[in-house]
Amino acid sequence: MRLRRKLRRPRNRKVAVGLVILVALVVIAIVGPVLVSALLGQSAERLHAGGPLEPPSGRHWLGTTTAGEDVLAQLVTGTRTSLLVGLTGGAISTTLAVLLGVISGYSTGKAGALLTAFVNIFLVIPGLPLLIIIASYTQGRGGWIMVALIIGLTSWPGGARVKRAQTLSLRNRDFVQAARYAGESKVRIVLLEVAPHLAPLIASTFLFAVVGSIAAEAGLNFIGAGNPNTVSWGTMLFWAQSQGALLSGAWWWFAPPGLCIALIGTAAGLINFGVDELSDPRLRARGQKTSRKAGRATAAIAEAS
Amino acid sequence: SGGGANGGGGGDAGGGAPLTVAAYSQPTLQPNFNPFSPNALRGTMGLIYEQLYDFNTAGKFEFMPSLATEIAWADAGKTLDVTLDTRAKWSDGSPLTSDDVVFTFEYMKEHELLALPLTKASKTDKGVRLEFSEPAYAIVQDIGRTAIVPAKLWQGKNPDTELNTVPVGSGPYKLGRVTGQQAGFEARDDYWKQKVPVGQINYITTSSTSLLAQQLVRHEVDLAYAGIPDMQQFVAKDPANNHLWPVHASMKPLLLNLKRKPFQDLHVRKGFALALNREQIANAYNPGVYAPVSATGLYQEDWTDWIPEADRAPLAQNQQEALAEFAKAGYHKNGDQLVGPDGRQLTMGVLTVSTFADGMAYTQELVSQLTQIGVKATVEGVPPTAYTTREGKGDFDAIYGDAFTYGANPYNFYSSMLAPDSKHNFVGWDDPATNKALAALAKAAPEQQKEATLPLEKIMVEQVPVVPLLVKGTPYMYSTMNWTGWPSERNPYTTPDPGAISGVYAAKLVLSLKPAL
Amino acid sequence: MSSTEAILEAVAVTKRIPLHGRDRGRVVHALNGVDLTLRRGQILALVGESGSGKSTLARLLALGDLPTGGEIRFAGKPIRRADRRAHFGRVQMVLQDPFSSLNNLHRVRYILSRPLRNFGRTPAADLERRVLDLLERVNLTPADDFIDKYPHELSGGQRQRIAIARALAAEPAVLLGDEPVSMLDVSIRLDILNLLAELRNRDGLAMLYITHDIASARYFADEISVMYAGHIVETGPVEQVTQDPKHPYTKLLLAASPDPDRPTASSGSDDLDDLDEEDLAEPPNLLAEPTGCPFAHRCPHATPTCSTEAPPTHTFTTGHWTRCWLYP
Amino acid sequence: MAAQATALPLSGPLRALAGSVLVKRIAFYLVAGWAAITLNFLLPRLMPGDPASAILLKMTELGPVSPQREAVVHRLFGGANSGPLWDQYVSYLGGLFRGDFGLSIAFYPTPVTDVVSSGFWWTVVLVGTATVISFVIGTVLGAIAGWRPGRRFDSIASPLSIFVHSVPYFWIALILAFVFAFQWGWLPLAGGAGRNVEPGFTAEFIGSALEHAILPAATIVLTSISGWLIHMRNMTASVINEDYVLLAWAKGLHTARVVSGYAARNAILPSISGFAVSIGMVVGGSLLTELVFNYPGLGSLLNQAILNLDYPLMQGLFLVISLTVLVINFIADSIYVLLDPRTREVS
Amino acid sequence: MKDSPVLLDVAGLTVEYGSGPGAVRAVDDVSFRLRRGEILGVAGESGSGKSTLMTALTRLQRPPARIAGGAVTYHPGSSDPGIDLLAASPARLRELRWDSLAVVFQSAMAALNPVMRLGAQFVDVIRAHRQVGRKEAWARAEELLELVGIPANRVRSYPHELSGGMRQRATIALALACEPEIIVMDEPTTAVDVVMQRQIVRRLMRLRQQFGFAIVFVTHDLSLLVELADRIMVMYAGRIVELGTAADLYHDPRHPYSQGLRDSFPPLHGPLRELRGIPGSPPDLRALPPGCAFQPRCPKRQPECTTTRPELPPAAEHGAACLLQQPADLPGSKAVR
Ligand SMILES: Nc1ncnc2c1ncn2[C@@H]1O[C@H](COP(=O)(O)OP(=O)(O)OP(=O)(O)O)[C@@H](O)[C@H]1O
Ligand SMILES: Nc1ncnc2c1ncn2[C@@H]1O[C@H](COP(=O)(O)OP(=O)(O)OP(=O)(O)O)[C@@H](O)[C@H]1O
Ligand SMILES: [Mg+2]
Ligand SMILES: [Mg+2]
Ligand code: NI
Repeated sequence: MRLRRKLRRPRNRKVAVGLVILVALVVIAIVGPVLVSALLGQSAERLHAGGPLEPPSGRHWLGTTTAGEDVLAQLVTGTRTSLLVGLTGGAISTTLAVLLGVISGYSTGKAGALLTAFVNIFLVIPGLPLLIIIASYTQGRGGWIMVALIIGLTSWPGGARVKRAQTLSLRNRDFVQAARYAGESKVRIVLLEVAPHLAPLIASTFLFAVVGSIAAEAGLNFIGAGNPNTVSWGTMLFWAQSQGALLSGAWWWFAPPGLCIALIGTAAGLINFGVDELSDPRLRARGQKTSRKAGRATAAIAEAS
Repeated sequence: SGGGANGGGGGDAGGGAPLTVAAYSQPTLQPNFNPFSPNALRGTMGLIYEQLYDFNTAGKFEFMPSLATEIAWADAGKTLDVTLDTRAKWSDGSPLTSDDVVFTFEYMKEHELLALPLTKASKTDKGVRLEFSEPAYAIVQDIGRTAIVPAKLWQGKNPDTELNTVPVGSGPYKLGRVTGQQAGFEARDDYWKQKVPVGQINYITTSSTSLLAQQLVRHEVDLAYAGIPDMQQFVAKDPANNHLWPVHASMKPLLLNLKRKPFQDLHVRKGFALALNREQIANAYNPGVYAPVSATGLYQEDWTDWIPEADRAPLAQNQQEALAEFAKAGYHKNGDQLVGPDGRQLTMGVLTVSTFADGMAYTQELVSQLTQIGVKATVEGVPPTAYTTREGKGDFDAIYGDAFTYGANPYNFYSSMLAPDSKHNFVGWDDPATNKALAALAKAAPEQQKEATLPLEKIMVEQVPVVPLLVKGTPYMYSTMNWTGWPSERNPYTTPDPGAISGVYAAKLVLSLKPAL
Repeated sequence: MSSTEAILEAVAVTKRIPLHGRDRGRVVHALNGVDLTLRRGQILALVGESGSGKSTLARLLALGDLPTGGEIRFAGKPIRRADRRAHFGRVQMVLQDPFSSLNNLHRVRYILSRPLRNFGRTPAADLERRVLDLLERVNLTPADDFIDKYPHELSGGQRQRIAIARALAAEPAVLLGDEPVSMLDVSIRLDILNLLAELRNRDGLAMLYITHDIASARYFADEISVMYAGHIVETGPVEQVTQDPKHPYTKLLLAASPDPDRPTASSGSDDLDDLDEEDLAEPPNLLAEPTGCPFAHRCPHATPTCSTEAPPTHTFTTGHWTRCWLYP
Repeated sequence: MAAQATALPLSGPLRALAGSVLVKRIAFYLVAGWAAITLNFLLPRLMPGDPASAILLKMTELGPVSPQREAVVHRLFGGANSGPLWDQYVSYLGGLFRGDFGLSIAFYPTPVTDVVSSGFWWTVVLVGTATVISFVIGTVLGAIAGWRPGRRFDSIASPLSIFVHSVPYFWIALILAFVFAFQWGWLPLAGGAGRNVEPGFTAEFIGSALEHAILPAATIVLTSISGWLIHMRNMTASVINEDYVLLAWAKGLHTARVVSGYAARNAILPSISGFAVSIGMVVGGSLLTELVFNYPGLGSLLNQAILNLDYPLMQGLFLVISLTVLVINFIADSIYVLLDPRTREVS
Repeated sequence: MKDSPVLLDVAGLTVEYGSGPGAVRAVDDVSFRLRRGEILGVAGESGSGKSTLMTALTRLQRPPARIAGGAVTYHPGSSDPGIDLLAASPARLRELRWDSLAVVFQSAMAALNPVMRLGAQFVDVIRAHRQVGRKEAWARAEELLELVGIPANRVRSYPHELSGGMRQRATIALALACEPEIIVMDEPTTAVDVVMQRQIVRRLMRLRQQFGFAIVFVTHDLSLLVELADRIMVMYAGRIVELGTAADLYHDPRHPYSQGLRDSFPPLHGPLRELRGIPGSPPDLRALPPGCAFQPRCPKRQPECTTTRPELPPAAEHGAACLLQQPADLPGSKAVR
């Protein structure tokens, strides 16, 4: 709810820049492929759309690959796949991190201790090697969903640890105690008293999990454990690297996917700077009086939930 | 003695800059100089240990002597008399005798290392006599590639666990510096055959082809034989020194799983054979390195005489005819999809090794051509071991990636591809006519071999057990910066291979080099 | 006094809190056999040294934690953990620190409407009206202004009043106030205490009033208990205890309370001056197993018996008793 | 990732999580170690493929293989995962106990211990040095940025570091190698040390190894520095609002003292507890870096093990990596306890 | 006391939170003088700007707080022209801090660095301002702790190992470390029970006699102030509404707000009386009522009160910012009590 208000009126210039980048990429992911084929008549999968390794030109804005594919078309199509992998992987990882972290932090007794041990043990297992092993098990089958799934399933422990620590520090705060006295149910306490305090943490975990997933997909492709049939930033980098784009001076092929990954990471980081403010009305209210109406709406939503 | 610490070398055993060979496409290696181990480091064969003899597959299959100076068949191919070079000496100074050769064969037999139908190895006054249970004409090359080890040192050693880190061989080199990323060899100054020109050889590791390409361009490597991207550019960067020689020694087909629908249908296979543009596939990675191959599987340029005139030209792409063949199998074009009798699109994955950049590129092109005629084809890139496992289990629709080596005669080529008991008969071809033809070829004396091959070629053309696509060019890239005298298209005296297959080739190469001026 | 019915009681309640880290294995003896009775329509003030266990006791009475010994009874029946929800509806607590007991992320409206809904006494349509009503009762006027504020927009005193309003929203039979008005200036403090007194008189609210301000306890409460190191050392009608303290600690406490009406406070030569010198002593050691009178080490009248044997309870008049060896 | 980047409160439970009584901690590490060992046992066995057939293929490339030989190979290499899982597990544990990880398949018949130890120090030194460097630089820069949040340094350094942080490891490695080694030739392209340098404790070898480590280390530093920077920035920004920092000002202490003794001193604590999480990531991330730079470390070995389905080697490597992370965790925890007296176990 | 030289001269000090129309003027045109060796008590409604004033005095205010006007002049010597604290350079300020001007925050318990030993936090400041060795500084720290009744062996404890009261006492001891001339104390005894509170107050008075420092002491506890302070200052809505000697102010409060405060006090002894409190609620600092800020709640409001803002009579021994108290006394003004 606050997120919505926040998004409508970013206060901070960094956040604004981050949001603009992110929204632009999402828009590209949604309509880009259609636009590219409609306006430029290019498609990501078509080989020999141009000569091999043509530099950028009016026909191929970002040049071509050795197989004569249009780089721009690939980049735009890849945005969709990469964002899907990122969002799905990020969502899975964040969900697991929040669930395992909050539950292991909030529940006392045996179950909590067991969960904690589980989380801690996973923390010790190096994530990327685990990811590679599991990914090589699937051998590129199952498309991007599988990749996202594997990434999501292997990347949650760090986030869970942070959330667990935070929940632990929250669970005995006075206001949680007070909520118990006010007759709140356990679920409601977790959801409406504890979790909102984790909101910036969850948001930043999610943002970075998204970026991490995109980068992990690229890494998997890089070592040949990805699915080469999809067009993503990762597969683009794989092909560019394995076909010697750098050596041939085909910067237009090698640079864009890497920069796009960095760009989305930067956007996430910039937004994250603002997420802190989001959590705390003390930071938000500074200088700006929230309208009465908005306040009412907020309360109504909280009431209804 | 040989090369000093900083390259070059002293004494009369050659010198100059060290010869650097990019021999491993992996980042690290472990010392292992056991000639019987599949993981023996390159150079173990040829530089340290020597084999008996070989045939020059890069040239006209001429006999290449090594420890053996000549061979003679007797008893209709069941007996081979090998004449040994009497000068041969081990690096510890003792002479290499026919006892060592006999020991080696017996040792291998004892440890089940020998895949030859050898019944007996015995000393003769000129060398050794090898007796076989059946005619061994077809496997003459395999016999010659047996590495000979000193009897006194290998007595009682276990070939499975021996790392042999202090090898004593008869070859021109002894072990130099071995680290996790290179195996160095130093020239012997007492090599029995000749003066060794190259004082030091380093076989190094290079984890990726793009790294290799950079090393080549920077002249950090003298010889490489992996498919780097854009090889022509390597030559273009320094045409005076940088050279490329693709050696055609094997064939790459599209393998269709005959145990799976619809590939057991001959018309479908023929459809595939006609649907592909081999030229375009060959150009997908490094133009000029691979070339289309005839429908018999034999490379028409090298095996011209062996192939009937009509079958010499590689199949040209003909989508019309391809569709006609598919139609005979019940597959019709529906929109842009090739739809079978069950109303579903023909769908297949083409298995290939994801870590091979060239294979991936060829497969991508191949798949896109199949897509054009309406097949829903995808690239299934998997790591090498998963790849071998899956092809071994028959868990695939189609494969692009395996190469079948020709050898001194086509026997090994066809039998490994088509014999029911072959490890490499992944498609599962089992045909009495083929088996009969293979048996005949195995027994055929050298002068009858062309004739005996024809039935097999016919089967290839008419039955299409596999779909021959390209002849594989192993891209030897070398630099004349430091060393000259390399074999080339014009003077193919050996395959410039640093030792993976044949030590005879490797030794021939390094002994023929001359320092650049 | 004791004629009125007991509603919430602590019977021989003990609380041991195990320590962690370096002091692992040791326990804090936070409460040692405490008896306390809250009665309908009466206010019991609880005063005592800081760290003597007042908040701990209140927490146990509210069922925010379980005693390690003894029991808590509501209307004569012992209550168990399973009765928590029902208990919260009858017994409400105002926590000591208003800065940490309000969730910064919720508005006043939400904070006050939750107990109204949870204890099911208010139809949804009436919520807003009831919230405004509550705000007015705790003197946060104009209520319309306060209802949409976040806690950080409130001063300490205002937050304390929100906390009180939240407790009252549940319409409890018992109110446990842990220094509920400590951050209010005297005039506002007075308003709130008057409000609570009115609830006591009108609705028969029973209340525990924890405070360091004995004067306000005298003004407001009916009974007073004095705590020291996890023990209740004296209990009695508020006038009797404040005007005629019996236990040495109570006496000390009263003497120490600032009183501008005491003529020459700063130069007087009462027992305070002796205290001043010797009594910057360590607070009682709660880690040790309690033996004898907890106040013995500071008591000017201490005898050897005091530190070895627990003092007996001596009753002076109905409802006024102390635990001290001074009284036979 | 920088999930931990958001300011963490300095309150008890968090630090309590980090440390506890020694015995309990050791017990935890034992359990975690056992879990890691068991996982290491299970994971490779979940992978598809059959090392024996891979080896056979390799052998047939060298020449014909007799059927008897095939049987031998299957016996030798199939042995790693044949028989009931439980028996394998027992013999695996027994082997571990004797320090025997079996023989590597990719490097058959080299013992796994030899293979692992050949890569161990390369990685430990590379990753260790790079991590320490990035930790120090990142933390210092983060403290400076957080000291005056929103000012010029902060508004340039923080987004910039995030940008660099988001660039894929291998991408930056490739570009560094291309520019500095290939184009300009300033530094070696690849490898752990010079070809003609005898490994040993000599100035020549160390110099050469250092030269070769610069680019891979720079990659790790560049991409991991920002994690520290952001954590430290956020923590510092929140700690400077603490009352004890205000009191430090009030005390008239010098700025340097306020930063070192009060602000940064307290802000660094969560970074230290986050160190453990990050180190695992850096070790993982170094896998790609090592590959690009053909570095003879554990990452390269792991990649070879995975490609060759070398179960024993994978197990050995996984174990070593996990145990290393575990040990670093332990050290980080211990340092934490030293630095933060409030560390307690939460009940 | 009243003839001691002036130590601190505060003139027209104004502090605002934020700027522009939404700004909250938490301290408004406050002027007073602190004399050498004097204890000045500050009381007032919660939210009236007491803490804000204290931080501004020491120039420790944090954004969004900002000093909008006025001067704070510190006179180290009687003849000295004085140093304007609000204009002093950071370096100068750093020298003065703690050496001459020490603070005990309202949040005393959070003001100790949780990860530094108690003693180290003393040593830190002692060595920053005094040329003493490490050993000596530790010894001094022990001495100071004993001064407020904390055993010397606690010097190596960490803050969390101390009880709340001990921590508050430790911050008081810390303020004494460099024997400053002025100590600003913002509600320093809230966390301690009355017995301990009294003991601390006693100690402070004794130390003041010994060292002669001046104290500004903020508390809600008027009765404590009466016992402790020389003069008391009452604040309302950011302004000083009354200033006078402790006894005068308690026994003869002149401002209706001070009267209300005094009358809200339940007595500990003597007959219980019905207490009235002060009707109404605190003003909104963003939109102060016209004229006197207290006028909407004032029982003695005159028509003029809504238009004229009363000023505190300058330099009066006991004065109130109330029109009833202005020179042209309105009838009945003396009859207030
Ligand atoms: N979680 C805990 N761990 C250890 N000791 C505790 C804990 N909670 C309370 N204590 C100790 O128990 C004793 C009683 O604490 P309690 O909070 O009840 O005191 P109090 O009388 O409310 O004091 P105050 O007047 O300062 O609020 C104190 O000595 C305190 O240090
Ligand atoms: N950061 C802030 N932003 C806006 N207003 C603030 C801020 N901090 C304080 N205020 C307001 O300034 C006024 C003065 O606050 P201050 O803390 O000085 O009061 P006080 O007199 O010390 O009160 P108390 O007795 O409760 O400590 C209050 O009305 C408060 O609401
Ligand atoms: Mg308490
Ligand atoms: Mg204040
Ligand atoms: Ni990060």
